Amino acid sequence: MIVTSTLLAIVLAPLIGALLAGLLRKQIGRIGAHSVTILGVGIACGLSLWVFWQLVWGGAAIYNHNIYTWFQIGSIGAHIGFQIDRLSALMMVVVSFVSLMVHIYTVGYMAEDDGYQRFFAYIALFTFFMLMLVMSNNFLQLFFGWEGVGLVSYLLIGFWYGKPSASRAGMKAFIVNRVGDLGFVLGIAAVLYFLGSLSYSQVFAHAPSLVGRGIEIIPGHTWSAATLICILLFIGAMGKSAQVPLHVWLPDSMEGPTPISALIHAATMVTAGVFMVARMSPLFELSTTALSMVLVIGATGAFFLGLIGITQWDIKRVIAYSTLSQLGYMMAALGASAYAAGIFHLMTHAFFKALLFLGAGSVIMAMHHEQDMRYMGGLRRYMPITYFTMWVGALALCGIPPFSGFYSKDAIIDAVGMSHIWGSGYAYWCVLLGVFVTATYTFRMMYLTFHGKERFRVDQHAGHVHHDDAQHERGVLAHTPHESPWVVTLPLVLLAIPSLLVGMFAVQPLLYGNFFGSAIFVLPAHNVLGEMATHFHGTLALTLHAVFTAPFWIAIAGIVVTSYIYLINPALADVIKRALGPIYRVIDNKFYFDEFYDAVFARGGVALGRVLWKRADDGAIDGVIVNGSAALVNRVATRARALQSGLLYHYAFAMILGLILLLAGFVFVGHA
Amino acid sequence: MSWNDVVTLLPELYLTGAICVLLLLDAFSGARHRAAVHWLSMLVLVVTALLVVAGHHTNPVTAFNGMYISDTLAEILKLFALLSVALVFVYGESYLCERKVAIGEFHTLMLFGLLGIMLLVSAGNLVMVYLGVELVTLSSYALVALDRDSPRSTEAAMKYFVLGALASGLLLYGMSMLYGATGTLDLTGIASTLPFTPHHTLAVFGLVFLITGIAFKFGAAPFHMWLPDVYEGSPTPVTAFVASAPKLAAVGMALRLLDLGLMPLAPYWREMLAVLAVASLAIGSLVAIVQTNLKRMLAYSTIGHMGFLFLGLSAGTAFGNAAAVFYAIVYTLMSTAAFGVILALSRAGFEADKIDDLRGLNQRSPWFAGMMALVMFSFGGVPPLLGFFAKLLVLQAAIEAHMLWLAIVGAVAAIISLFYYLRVVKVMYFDKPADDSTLSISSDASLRWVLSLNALSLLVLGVFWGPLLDWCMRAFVG
Amino acid sequence: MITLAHYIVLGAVLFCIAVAGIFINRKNVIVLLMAIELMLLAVNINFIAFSRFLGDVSGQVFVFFILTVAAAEAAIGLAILTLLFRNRRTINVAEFDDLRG
Amino acid sequence: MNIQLLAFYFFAFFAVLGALLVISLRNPVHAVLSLVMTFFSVACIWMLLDAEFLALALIVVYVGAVMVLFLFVVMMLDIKVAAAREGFIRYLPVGIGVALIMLAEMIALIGVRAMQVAPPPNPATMHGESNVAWIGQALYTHYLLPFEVAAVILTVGIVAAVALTLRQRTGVRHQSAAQQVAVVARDRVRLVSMPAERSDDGAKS
Amino acid sequence: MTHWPFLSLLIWVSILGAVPVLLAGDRRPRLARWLALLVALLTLAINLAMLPGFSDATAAMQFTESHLWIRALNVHYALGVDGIAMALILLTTITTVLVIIGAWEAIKTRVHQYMAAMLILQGFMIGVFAATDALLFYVFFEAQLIPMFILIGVWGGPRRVYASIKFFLYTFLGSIFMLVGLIYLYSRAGTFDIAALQALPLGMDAQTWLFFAFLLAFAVKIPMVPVHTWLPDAHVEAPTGGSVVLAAVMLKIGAYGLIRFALPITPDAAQHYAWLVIGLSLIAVIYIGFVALVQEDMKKLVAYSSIAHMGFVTLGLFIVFMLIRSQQGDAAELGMQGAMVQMISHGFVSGALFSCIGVMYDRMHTRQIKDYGGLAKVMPWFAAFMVFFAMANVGLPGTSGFVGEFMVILASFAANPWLALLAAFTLVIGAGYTLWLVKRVVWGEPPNAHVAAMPDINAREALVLAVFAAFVLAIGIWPEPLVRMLDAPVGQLVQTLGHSKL
Repeated sequence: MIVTSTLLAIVLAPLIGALLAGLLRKQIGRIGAHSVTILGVGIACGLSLWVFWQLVWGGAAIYNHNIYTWFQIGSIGAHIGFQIDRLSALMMVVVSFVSLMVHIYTVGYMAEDDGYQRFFAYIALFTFFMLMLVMSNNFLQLFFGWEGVGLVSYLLIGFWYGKPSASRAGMKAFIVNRVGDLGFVLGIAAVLYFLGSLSYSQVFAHAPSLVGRGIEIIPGHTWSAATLICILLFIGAMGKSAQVPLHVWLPDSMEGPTPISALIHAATMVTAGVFMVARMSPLFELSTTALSMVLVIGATGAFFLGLIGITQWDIKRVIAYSTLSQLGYMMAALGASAYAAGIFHLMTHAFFKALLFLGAGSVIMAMHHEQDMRYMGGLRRYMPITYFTMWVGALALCGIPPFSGFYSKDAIIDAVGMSHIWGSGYAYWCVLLGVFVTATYTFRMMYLTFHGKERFRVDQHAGHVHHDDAQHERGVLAHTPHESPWVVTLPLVLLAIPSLLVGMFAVQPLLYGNFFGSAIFVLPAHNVLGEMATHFHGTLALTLHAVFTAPFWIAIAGIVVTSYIYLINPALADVIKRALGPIYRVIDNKFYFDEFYDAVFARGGVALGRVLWKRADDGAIDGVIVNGSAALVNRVATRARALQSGLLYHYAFAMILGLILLLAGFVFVGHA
Repeated sequence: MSWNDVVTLLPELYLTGAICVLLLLDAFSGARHRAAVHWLSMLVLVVTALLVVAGHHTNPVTAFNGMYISDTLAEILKLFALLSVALVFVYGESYLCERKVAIGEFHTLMLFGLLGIMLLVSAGNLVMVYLGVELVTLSSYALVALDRDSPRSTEAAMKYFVLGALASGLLLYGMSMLYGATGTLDLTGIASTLPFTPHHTLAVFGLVFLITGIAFKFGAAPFHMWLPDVYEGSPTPVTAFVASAPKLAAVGMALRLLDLGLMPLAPYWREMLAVLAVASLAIGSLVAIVQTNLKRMLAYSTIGHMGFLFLGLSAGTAFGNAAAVFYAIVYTLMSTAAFGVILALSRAGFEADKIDDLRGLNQRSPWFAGMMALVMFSFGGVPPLLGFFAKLLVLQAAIEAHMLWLAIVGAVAAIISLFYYLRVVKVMYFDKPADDSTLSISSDASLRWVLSLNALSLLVLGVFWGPLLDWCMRAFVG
Repeated sequence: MITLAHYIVLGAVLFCIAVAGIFINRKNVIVLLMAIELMLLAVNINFIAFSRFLGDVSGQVFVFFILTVAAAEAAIGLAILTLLFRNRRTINVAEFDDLRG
Repeated sequence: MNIQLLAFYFFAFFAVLGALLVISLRNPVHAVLSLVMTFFSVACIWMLLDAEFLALALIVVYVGAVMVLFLFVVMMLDIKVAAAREGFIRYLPVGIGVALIMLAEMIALIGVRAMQVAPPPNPATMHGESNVAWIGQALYTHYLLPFEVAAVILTVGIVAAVALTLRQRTGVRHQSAAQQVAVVARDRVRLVSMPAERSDDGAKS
Repeated sequence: MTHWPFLSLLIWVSILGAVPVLLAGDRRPRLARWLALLVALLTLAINLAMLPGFSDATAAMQFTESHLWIRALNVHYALGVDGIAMALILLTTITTVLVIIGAWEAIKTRVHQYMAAMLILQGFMIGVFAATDALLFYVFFEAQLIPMFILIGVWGGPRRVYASIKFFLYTFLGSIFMLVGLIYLYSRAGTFDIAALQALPLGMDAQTWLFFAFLLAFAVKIPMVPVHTWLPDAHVEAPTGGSVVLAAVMLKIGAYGLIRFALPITPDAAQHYAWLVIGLSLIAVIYIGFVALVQEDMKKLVAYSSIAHMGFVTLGLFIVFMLIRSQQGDAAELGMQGAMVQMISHGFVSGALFSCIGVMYDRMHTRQIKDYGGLAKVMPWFAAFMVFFAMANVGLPGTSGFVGEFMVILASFAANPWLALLAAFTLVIGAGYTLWLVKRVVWGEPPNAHVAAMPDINAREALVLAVFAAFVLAIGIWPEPLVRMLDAPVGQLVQTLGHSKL
């Protein structure tokens, strides 16, 4: 039995924590700030687990009630309410758990930062918005949470606002997300227009009525209503989940503090798009076109964005591109109608990617905020816990059995392979090759960071003298790197456990056990998971069977190649780089997406604005019409003034002229 | 002639007698009794006003064989003419004292002019119209030239005189044609004869000359050329007079001639007035923009206002006439107040008639700046000030007479003219005073009080303008 | 036979000459005053002619008043003229343009 | 063509000629005399119209009084004969053109054809009285009020003329005994305390 | 039901309250401030006292008063409010209190005149919303130009003269043609009663002329492209309080006029030319968005953003016609509600943003964006408010800025998806210019020592911003009370618009 007050407590506890930490930061101090927020998120996490428990094992019914009416105009109502089924419950657990871990981790990571309280306020606020998003029972509230997490993401990316790059990255994230939201809002509008409601249950109930309905967008071309709705909604997901070509903000978001990268830009927020599409499965199932689009875009990201990760030197950016790639996988799963697989990967990814990020953060702390892997190396000796936990994450990421990533990613690849919709062939190749890429950048990162030579120097003297000098020589540390404090390593360990285990335990119920029930709807024709279930013979069999599958060997191939290059023959990397030449440059420059956007949209927009302002507004309207007419009046007035010459005979002449004209005009003409 | 005739004419008779007494008093008492002349003149005005009110008739009454008409229209115009002359007396007193202008002559000539106005608005015969006009203008010529040592003042008088004489010549020529066409000088007689006259063209021909004469009195373009020069050149109190009461007289004259006498020719004169209205609106609103002299600017503003007034007249309806009378009254109130401020700011050797002289008035004297701002916004036709409602009425009259295009021209002119009124407010409020010496306010307490009342009346009447309109309406309907 | 038209045309001719005199004259003010007298004279011819042909007295009465007023007008006009001359030492019309614009 | 018509044309010719001379002669004295000629001719024409009283009044009042006044002023002011200006010649055709247009319009509009009527019998003699009596009757009965007003106008003329031209000689110094007697010592000498001038400025310069 | 003449009280307490403030004189600014605050609070109290007696169930005018004003013209001093007017009056009274508090120290010269002008302005603005007689409406409509003109001209910036005169003439230009239109209507109906004018049958030609007369008048006020250029100038030069009132209330008067006059009196012409207004609204959203992007003056930027936001109001009002044509009554109501909510919301958001700029201006005396930076470090509380209001300006859900835009986009999709697409473009471009402003002003490092030394907001400033924030948040989280208040009149209006007058 799920009661409203529990749900309210789940969302409000983090909010209250956030408000206390944010508004009373002076009064409650640092300890107070992290205490209240951790308490709040802890409550949310605990209750979420309880709700999850109730739903899965306690036999509780699906909760779907409105809390209050947002507005009611005629028959159009917008409400705030919760819909708690297994999908949302799972998300709640993931979100609140990862969030809690990040909170704890932050205590150590941000210990010396001035914005300590602010940071806790932000992440607790984020938890609130994210929970609102996943618990929503309608589109409006979904959008509320959707934009709310975007706001917090913006604030957190620009957390170190003194850095111009940070605030620029924040802005970029917001605006690129807004492009997606444009589609999303239109999608919501389309849902309202075609289905007459904003509430999930009603929309999904009426969804079948969409079949056969169309709308004439361009005169003469009728689009299927379902396709239109789904594509619009998916554009929203593309923004939030950083799909090609709206992915450009995510790598830049690494300007934010690392816990944020873990929480928001890896584990939770960016997966909101995946969650949303899964949530909208009753709609997406109606449009094969939309599913194809999801599939192709997801798969493209999975492969091509992963490629970029191979060329990066910044440890966080590598993980960021990895995230982009993994998000692509999740989307591809959705496109293949394997919603459960997508969500499953979402969950496993949340754990292992959070783990990787937090681990990277731990490394960065040890390196005194140096993020360039070229100045690292050999760290395994100094920070064993981080080292081991990160390997857990890395292997999970590469999909090595029996780590959790294996189960989810394998399912996705299989699902895509089995899909028959348009574009599935291309997508299959992408996801398959993506495995190689994933293994490559993951191992490259691990090797560069923890193995090989130490590429940093420890210069205690220099450290003392130039402690505050921002321009200090790179790769020079004041102290020997050391393992992080327990508040940092504890979350690593706690995340490593699910990263290792959750796949094993969850794969059967989640993928093949109809875990989500009515929360996810799949047309029988698209039911790839159902088909896969016929080949499923238990988790152990699946794990062992891995060695006979292509993805496994591709991964191994990637690992081998990488190991050879980075452990045995480091010079080879440069040789390959030179050999690939232009291709390498294109990848290294991230396919020039940023340059293109910057030139066309940012600079183009500014230039257009300037033209409109100076030419149209100031020039045409103000200059010609407004001031022009004023000047005209003035000129005419000056002329007319000259008529008043001061000379009497001119005056008399004017009078007589007036008389003559009146005579001519009225007597002649009037008489005629 | 009967006793009744005399009673009907009592206000004018009293005024004539009083003027003679004043004339004698002034001639024999010399300069010592300036104050006495002033206060006696005021007393005369009050008594005359009382007599006008006492002679009130609900129905029009004629006297002296139809020469003289006493009706509500005449009553309204006379009372406001009396009021405006009284205001000019109050405002001009210290100005004239400081400049050693002959105060006795000033007062008597003003009163003669007033007498002319009163006779004119009561005229029932072309002869009376002519004599009334001449009485007003002859006094005005002399008043304009009263500052005898000022070359500008004399120049203005000369121009006024020559053009005025030309205008009365035209007026007379028109009257002669009208006489030829109808065989009578009596206005009601003309009205009753006109529809049957064989000399229709002759009548219309005369009408054009008549209109020219009327337009000159109003200062409507293109018969306006005298107006800016006279406004600028005259001593300011005289300008204040010329800019106020004679306009009431002109309205009276126009209504007597056109509404009473030439109603059968209405289709002709309505259009002529409309054309003149357009010309006046254009000249008035445009040329004022480029003026630097406040008096001259107000002159052009007057031309524009006369254009608006013609909007009402050209409607040719009872409502239009009422609107025109209303407009004239409102204009008189605004105009006296505006010149009152100029007079209050001027002192010996300093005229305060440049727009720049008002710089930073708000810092010197917020009260007077406020008053002047009220006047300017009222001139510009911004509600809730009285000037707006006057414009509203004439626009309404024009629209109801199916002259929408004329109303639109009026609207455009209102916008353009607003600019220069705003400029005055801008100078007073937004600019810093030029230097410390230029501005000071007259210490004359009566001036301050009366001026304040005058300006505030624009605001108060702006809220309670119904009775005034009712009164004007009564002059034409029932 | 002298018809009404003769007189009226004469009046019109004189009137036009007078008017032309006002706006053609650029020399001295006194001619303007005379032109004004001429103009009134033209009007008077009209009135008297109409009066005669209509058999109505009021036209001639009007002329009487016009003559009276014209006398007073002339007096004032000449007074202004003397003032003008006293102040400016000239009565040249073209030189009076202090007030303009 | 009867003698009356001939007389009309004769006087009309001189009236018009005089009028033209008035506006074109340079010498103001000549102009005044031309005007007199016009007045005289017109008076004769009025005679033809049986308006004896007004014709005589015109000669007596105008030629006798007003024109003399004009002459007097012209002489008194010692007006120089002004040379015609360049602009005058240039714009003269325009002026004449406008005047002619006006004349044409007027004559066209007056409706001359309808006016070619013979005069009715003299109304005054029909009433069995003279022109003077006829006018007088109307003037003192029907037109009493205008008559009074005309008187007021003449008064205004006098007042105005006096006000404008009568000069009190302000430059003349004359004694005022009353003022002299009333004077006290305080008015003659006023002691003003002023601070001494600062010296440092002076020292510097 | 008899009750107090609340509306008259509101108007006249405010206007006559200016008299004692003026009498306080130049020498006693403290007294003038307190008196002004007292009067403003009093009007607010009167306004709040009306709420219990206000019924949101009816579209009829409430708190009506009617006295014969001009017998000859059958003009009445007639007041009354429905939900729309009530909401806007509340906005006015609240804003005025905040503006007076906001100007407490910012205005140093001629305080009494400033405060008096504010109070008079408030009275006139309430009058505009409350008038149910067209002539009375017009009187108030025009009269408010005077105090605003003075406010901009006396306490404004360096180009205040140009700006104030431009403001005055521009608005006058529009409204005088409306006056001609009103007189025409009067000549047909014989009354100025707005309800009677709305019921007056009119032919298409007459409607067309009248519609454009009204449109011109109100388009200038709103302002719509291309008659918007007075607004940036007026805002830039106006003192903070002037800008706040201008943005928060005066712009709404234009939209209110459309609702009261243009739409119901000339429904067929409005229907016929809806495409024009819709087109202009969309141009406002996009074109002005780009222009806002490149502004270097903060106030100008917010001013342009106001124009863009008001574009949503006109869009919401006129898509109604498309929706009625396609039989979508609910969507039509949604669009119109969106326009209303957007009006109220924009009142608070833009008012707050101008207050924020005022806070900065008081400290640095510059409005150039390049002169600022790093305020988050120097003035954390201020920065928090600023970011919050910026987010509201961007239309973030949870703030009031979202509600109206969301409704209008939803409704316009029902009319035509392309409209919705263009309208929704504001999500991107609005975010672009607002966040870029925030980035340059709030984030980064202080560019100079002056900025680094700026003190954070004091309690008074915090109070003003907090009240604004409270309303922005309240409407954003729970718009239903506001929607309820507007619902009946909006519903009725949509009904009316559905019936042709032809």
